[in-house]
Amino acid sequence: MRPEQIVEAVLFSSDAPLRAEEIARADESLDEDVVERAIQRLQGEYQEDERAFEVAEVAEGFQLLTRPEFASYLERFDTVPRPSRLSGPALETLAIIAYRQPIGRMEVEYIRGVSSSGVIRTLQDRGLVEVVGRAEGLGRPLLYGTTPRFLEHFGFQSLADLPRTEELSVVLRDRAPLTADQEAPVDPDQEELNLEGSEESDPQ
Amino acid sequence: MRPEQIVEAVLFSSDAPLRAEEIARADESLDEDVVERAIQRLQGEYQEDERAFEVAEVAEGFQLLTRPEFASYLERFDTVPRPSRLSGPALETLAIIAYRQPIGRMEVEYIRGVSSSGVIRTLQDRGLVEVVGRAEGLGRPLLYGTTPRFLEHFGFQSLADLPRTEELSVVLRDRAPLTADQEAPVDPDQEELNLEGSEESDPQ
Amino acid sequence: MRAPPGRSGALLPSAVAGPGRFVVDLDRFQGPMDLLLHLIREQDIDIFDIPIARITDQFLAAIQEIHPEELDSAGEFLEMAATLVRIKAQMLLPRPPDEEEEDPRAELVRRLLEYEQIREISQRLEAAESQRARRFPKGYVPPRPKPPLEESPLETTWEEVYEAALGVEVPDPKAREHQVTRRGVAMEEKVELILKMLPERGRVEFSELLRPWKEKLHGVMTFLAGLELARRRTLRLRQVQPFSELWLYWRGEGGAGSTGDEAQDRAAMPEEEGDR
Repeated sequence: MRPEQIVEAVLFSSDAPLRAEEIARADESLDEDVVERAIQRLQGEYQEDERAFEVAEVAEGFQLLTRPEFASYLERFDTVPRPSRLSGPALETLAIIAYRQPIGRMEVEYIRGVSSSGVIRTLQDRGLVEVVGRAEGLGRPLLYGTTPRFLEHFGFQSLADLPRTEELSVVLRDRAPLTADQEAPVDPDQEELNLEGSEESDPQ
Repeated sequence: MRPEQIVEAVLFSSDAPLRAEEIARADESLDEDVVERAIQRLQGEYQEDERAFEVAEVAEGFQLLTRPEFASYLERFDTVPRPSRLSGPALETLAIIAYRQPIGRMEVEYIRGVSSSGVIRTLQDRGLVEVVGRAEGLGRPLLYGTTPRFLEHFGFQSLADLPRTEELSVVLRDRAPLTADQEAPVDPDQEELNLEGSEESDPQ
Repeated sequence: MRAPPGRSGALLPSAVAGPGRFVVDLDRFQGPMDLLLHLIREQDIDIFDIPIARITDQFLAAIQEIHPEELDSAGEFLEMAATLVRIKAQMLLPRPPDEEEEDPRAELVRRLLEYEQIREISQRLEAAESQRARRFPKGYVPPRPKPPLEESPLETTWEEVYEAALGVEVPDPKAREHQVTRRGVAMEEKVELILKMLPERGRVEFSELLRPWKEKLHGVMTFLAGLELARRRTLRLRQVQPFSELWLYWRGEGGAGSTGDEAQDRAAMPEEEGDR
């Protein structure tokens, strides 16, 4: 391998700028001088061949970057949003918020058993979830609910259309209270009773 | 700007494969054909100039990748992100989903003999597998299939690049459950005969 | 760390600990199919004519090694054991004279071959993966303005959300208790702490409240608790000058007792149902 090729490979695949002596570690055949001469030759080749990229020298070392005059193409290219999908944690969090809204972050975390502020933020950024109010009481925590975009995306007329079949855990089906001292309701009658207490406002 | 330059700039500033029509969005002067011709010319230039990278055809798109012979130089660099490898169970589950898609969780579990919902979820989170529909019948179970990201991970251009079942040392009979008139062969020669009938579906 | 599939044949010297008895390290198997295939391939058994009694015995012997705490995966091994025992019993029954009857082993053979094929495919996939890993993509991609997430089309279907919903279970309060207290309820704890110390002492230094803890979060939560209690007029915050010590002064009465109870109630559970 020629030094230029090794240097090019390293600069190409590195995710941070590298100083000449760092690049030299790639191979015994390299030292700082050899690397710097190789970079100069690469610079020359790129210019001569009218490549769209160049070796840029930044504070921390060398880096391959597209030349500034291509920025406009890349920006345009980027404005086409690429379709994406929700991760497993996001799906779970969205399901909990959809079924138990309005719901605070701490309750989501209690049900999931893991910290969830990042996931909730993502769902907010995606416009699927929004702050719908504040709970009474200490610290008046924010309450989250689903957005009209949520209904639209999943093709529901209203939240009443969310399927509430027996397959669902009572946590989602019935908004059973989650206190530590109360057992999760097993008996349907008891569930009924518990529900009486939670007169949460209709989230619509 | 020449089309090659624009295409190069776009490929250079993407960390994932791009299809020709995606690249064409960068400028009005481009369309799919122009992009593909430009890629061919770039290919030729990189080869002639002995660049350390090439335009690879991956996941039905194009991506700049270093040539394999530089791997040993790059593997030791902290700043070069190492590709992540899948676990044994993940590979096994992916193999089943890739060849039998669309396939439900229960069928995956029957083939593997172990519960697989966690592995499938992980594969989904990594974007290697996605829900592609629902089966008919009881409970309408979800069906899974592979994603473009799956092709990308293994460097396949399309599902046609998967090893063909005929090339495998283990050959299967038709997947239809054995009927009473098909006796399990005892004699190895007879096995051959029965295997003739194997209509193993092509993984398309 | 990763166990490449299909290594069983090569990597597992199945030491014979007695006549016909295999000692098998179960951790190395991905499941009952893997183990069964190993037993068959290791002994060069014709897969189409499995000596079911012998294999069943060996399988049962192998799974006796399963630790009770691994009961999760044990279930899968036991299920296979049950299948083997059932086939063994069927083999003992006199075959009906009409030859149409299927060999009891047929379905098992089909499954084993299918599994073996999948294992071979996953080896091929692994090879492809390591080939691919020798080629590196562009390392640094300059950040460019991303369109807002909200505008990017979402491919997620309701089926996926619902599937996630089906996975949600009633949380076990015992399992959750310590996590919840450690994380979010810290502020309620601080309220309790303040209400415990303040009435009898009249005033207390902020730093004293923090003394037992090092993490920043305790400071934040104690401060928030102080603000909340000040808002409720339970106490007064006083600081002589910026960056000097912060003092908390008891304002007397002010329903301290009831607040205390309330705080205690809430500490047991997350906010949402707090106002029932």
